Amino acid sequence: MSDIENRKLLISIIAGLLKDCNHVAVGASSPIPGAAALLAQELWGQPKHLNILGSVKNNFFTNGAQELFDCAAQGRIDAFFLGGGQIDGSANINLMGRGDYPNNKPRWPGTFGSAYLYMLIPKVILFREEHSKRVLVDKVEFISAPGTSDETVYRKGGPYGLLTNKAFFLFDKEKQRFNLQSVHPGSSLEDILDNTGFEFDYLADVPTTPLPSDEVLDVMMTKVAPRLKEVYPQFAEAVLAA
Amino acid sequence: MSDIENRKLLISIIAGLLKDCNHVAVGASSPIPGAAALLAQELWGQPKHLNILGSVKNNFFTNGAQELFDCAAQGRIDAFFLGGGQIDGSANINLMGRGDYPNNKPRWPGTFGSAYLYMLIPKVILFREEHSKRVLVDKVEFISAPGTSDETVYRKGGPYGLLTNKAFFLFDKEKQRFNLQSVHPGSSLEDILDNTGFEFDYLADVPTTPLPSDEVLDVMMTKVAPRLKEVYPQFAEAVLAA
Amino acid sequence: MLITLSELADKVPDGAKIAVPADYAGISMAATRALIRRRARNLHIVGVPTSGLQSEMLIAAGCVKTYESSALTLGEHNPPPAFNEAVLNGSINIVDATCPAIHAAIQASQKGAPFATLRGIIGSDILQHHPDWKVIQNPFNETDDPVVAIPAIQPDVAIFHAPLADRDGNVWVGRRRELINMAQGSKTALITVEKVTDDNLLENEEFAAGTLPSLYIGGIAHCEKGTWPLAFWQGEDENGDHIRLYKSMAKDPAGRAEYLEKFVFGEGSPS
Amino acid sequence: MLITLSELADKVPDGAKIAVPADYAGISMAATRALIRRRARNLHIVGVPTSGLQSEMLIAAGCVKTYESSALTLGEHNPPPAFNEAVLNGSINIVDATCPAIHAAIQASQKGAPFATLRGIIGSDILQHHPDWKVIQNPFNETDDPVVAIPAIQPDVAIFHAPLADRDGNVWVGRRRELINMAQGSKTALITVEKVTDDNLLENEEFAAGTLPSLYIGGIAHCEKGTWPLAFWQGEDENGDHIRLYKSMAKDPAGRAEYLEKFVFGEGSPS
Repeated sequence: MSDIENRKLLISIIAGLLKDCNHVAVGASSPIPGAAALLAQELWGQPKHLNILGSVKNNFFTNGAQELFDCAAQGRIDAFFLGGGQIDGSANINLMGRGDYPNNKPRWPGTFGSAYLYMLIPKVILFREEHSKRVLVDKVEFISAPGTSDETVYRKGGPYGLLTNKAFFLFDKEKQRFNLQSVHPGSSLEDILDNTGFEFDYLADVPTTPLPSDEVLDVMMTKVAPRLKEVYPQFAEAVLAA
Repeated sequence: MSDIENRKLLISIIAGLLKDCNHVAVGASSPIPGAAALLAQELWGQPKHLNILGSVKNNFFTNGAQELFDCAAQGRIDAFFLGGGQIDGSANINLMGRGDYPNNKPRWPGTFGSAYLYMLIPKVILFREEHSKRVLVDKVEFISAPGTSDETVYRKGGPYGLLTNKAFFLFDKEKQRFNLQSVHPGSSLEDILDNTGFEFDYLADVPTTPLPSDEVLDVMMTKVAPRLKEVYPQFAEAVLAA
Repeated sequence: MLITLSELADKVPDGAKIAVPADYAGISMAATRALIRRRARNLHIVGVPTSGLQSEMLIAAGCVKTYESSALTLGEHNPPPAFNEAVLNGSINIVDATCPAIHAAIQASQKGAPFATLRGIIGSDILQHHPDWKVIQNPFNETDDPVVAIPAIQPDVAIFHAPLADRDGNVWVGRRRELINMAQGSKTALITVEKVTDDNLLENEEFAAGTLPSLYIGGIAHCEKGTWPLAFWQGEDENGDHIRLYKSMAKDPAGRAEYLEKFVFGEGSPS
Repeated sequence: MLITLSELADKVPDGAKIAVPADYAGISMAATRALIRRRARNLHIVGVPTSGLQSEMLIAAGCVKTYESSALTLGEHNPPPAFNEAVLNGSINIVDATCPAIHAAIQASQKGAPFATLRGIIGSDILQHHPDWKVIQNPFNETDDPVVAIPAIQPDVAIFHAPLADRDGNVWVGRRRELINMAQGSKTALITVEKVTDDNLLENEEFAAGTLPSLYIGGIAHCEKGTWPLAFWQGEDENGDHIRLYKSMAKDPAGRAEYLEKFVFGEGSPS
């Protein structure tokens, strides 16, 4: 499976997760989630409302940079994407850095809005292409945003699942563990076990992630690529239109 | 002294109180303070910034109805005007009504922003034309906004003075009492004592309020009236241009 | 998203908490009359930060259970007869606040914050009588520093009149930012508009700066002169004669019923 | 109110707390270079809610004592070399926050409120490390309900680049409302603008809706391409080649000094 095919697969998986959403927001430097949200709109007319950071045409916020956070706190954002330099088996994410805070090495950019949005948006999809023990760790070295909270803490949102270039996991909120849902073509359960730094639940006969249909690939090329070009011209050209 | 002459006198007194201000705000239904602020601008180029509620040309707020209050809390409004159905000798004001709250008779409109602005704007000028024991009472029946506060309470603003159609008092913050400064032509110390429901300090030979000069009256007619017309056309015509 | 006035009124359930702006910001008197016609009951009005003829008429029509605001004023036409009668006989609940506290409560809801804090207010009798506010110690100050904590107010619906909507359901409110705060702080917004344009308001940066996006809006009714008999910004002037007519008729319940029959249920008003 | 760039930089004293916006909102790189030229020291930067090349360069030039924000990012050009070196050797104070808390702290200052409260954040390690925040019990809830209390941040000056000013000193910021919050929440604002118009921005209701009034502004410098080499809204594109040049030169203190000599003190930049 080529990198391009893999990315198209990721786009189609995410799109499927967004079709029950009214309003999806996509953060900075996120061409794959952005493409996925546009694909869902093209295929199902949902999400009805979409904000892609950096876009003019697909960004309706008019109340400044705080509107994303206000909107989430109002319960008006159904899905969002978070990544992390480290993600652990309890769905904690680390955007701060490796080593001891505050003198991290390396230091990553910082926590951004994750400590807030993860607590408030119902369907947060953890998305990180790299699937390795370096990223998927047993315990993050800094919790930018926690995967779970005890019941006294106000929490309307949290992790829905974790998508990498090898597999898709659902997060089981009861067990506070990831559950492997499917493995992408080209990988295997063994490959996932070898490259994941945390324990997770799985079935021995874990399904293979289905490839996007020709119809879906055609919509990516003819409908999504032209819309995504405004924000991610190189990605739209190199991946979607290829 | 005619009503018109009296009102021009009030305008000229207030204007004199505003010449050291950078930013003055004038609330609703306040033609005399509005005229005074415009007069001060015409005579001294101060206040440099002016917001007259209801005006378009003299209202620069662009952040909605909350901006007046935010601006006051930021310390960016130097002077403001408050009235009251009752004002007492401790400079407490009542905008709520007579009788027992909440079943007042009569009920007045309500407290508006007085409970906030009185605490935050350094120079609040109490202004009420009617000078009677009905209005100037010993103790208000409801404190919409207090004249004084104990020192644990955050307070950057408060009463500067009280102007009526008969006299001008300064408020002595130390003594927490009004001090009669001048009596307008046509009234007298005896008249003030007879018609004031609270005790206040005064000199036996209290000065008479000086009348506005012909030059000032001319500026009112030629410069202030045309500007005030936008908001208070009848008042501008009937009082200033007369 | 464009609906009729009566459809708009149907979206406001009995018992709803409704946020309405002050007279200078665009009052939907058209929606007010539609609410009276659908015989709305037990409304909790939040006047942001004050209200006027709109609330007076809703009280006159028996639609109101609670009035929460910083004032109810008809300006030069004061006093408001139905409101003052209701205050005196205790037939509606009154929650008296002060303007910045109403704004802060709405903005706290807009931010999803549990409560806001404000300076001022301490020493005002409204504080003792307010059912929701608390005075707390400022946790960032070691010496005595009381501050007023004001819980968020989340209305069920914000109702107002605006100059312009587009066909995608966005509404231009210009510099009346409190309307944006009210809409975002409420569960939804129902808006009457003077005009509808075929151009998308968000595609023009000048208009976008003053536009409430459709996400926050539950319905828009196209309704010219929707503020009548009140003024609208700098456009439509107040019809003072009609307000004086209301005042002259509304002195008692029978007169108010007659006014409503003629000018709300009947043909006597433009909407 | 129109002043030169160096006059503008002179209005920022050493030790000032300066608020700057995120890259998408209009960064005054022109003012940044002027601050470096005037050898500003001990600045406390508040990135609202994040910052990028602007703060990286101020750190590289030794102007910064404290960096308070939710991130410092050069986007695709990460990592920022001077910032990462300063983090590692502890040569600047870092106050790590999260975006909505920075907005809430600025908005609390804008309202003159002592502190704001926010949901979320609890469970994040930034909470333990933040020097100013406190977790308090929600006074409106009788059961356990911890909320984060965030004290107001009042910067001495907000610094940013905007599209347009008028000769009366008003500045149009369009839908970038965080710039209005920052300016009103700060003691003053110093702004560079792309263009100056002879028309008063407040006399046109479309423009007024996105205009910051002159009351809040301490100085405006007319400075075309003031965001270079960063992008400006949808107009000026980022000069990626120049940022890559910075990165290639800025690997160590000597290289950074050379960059500054050439492109800030020297003739190598448009401002």
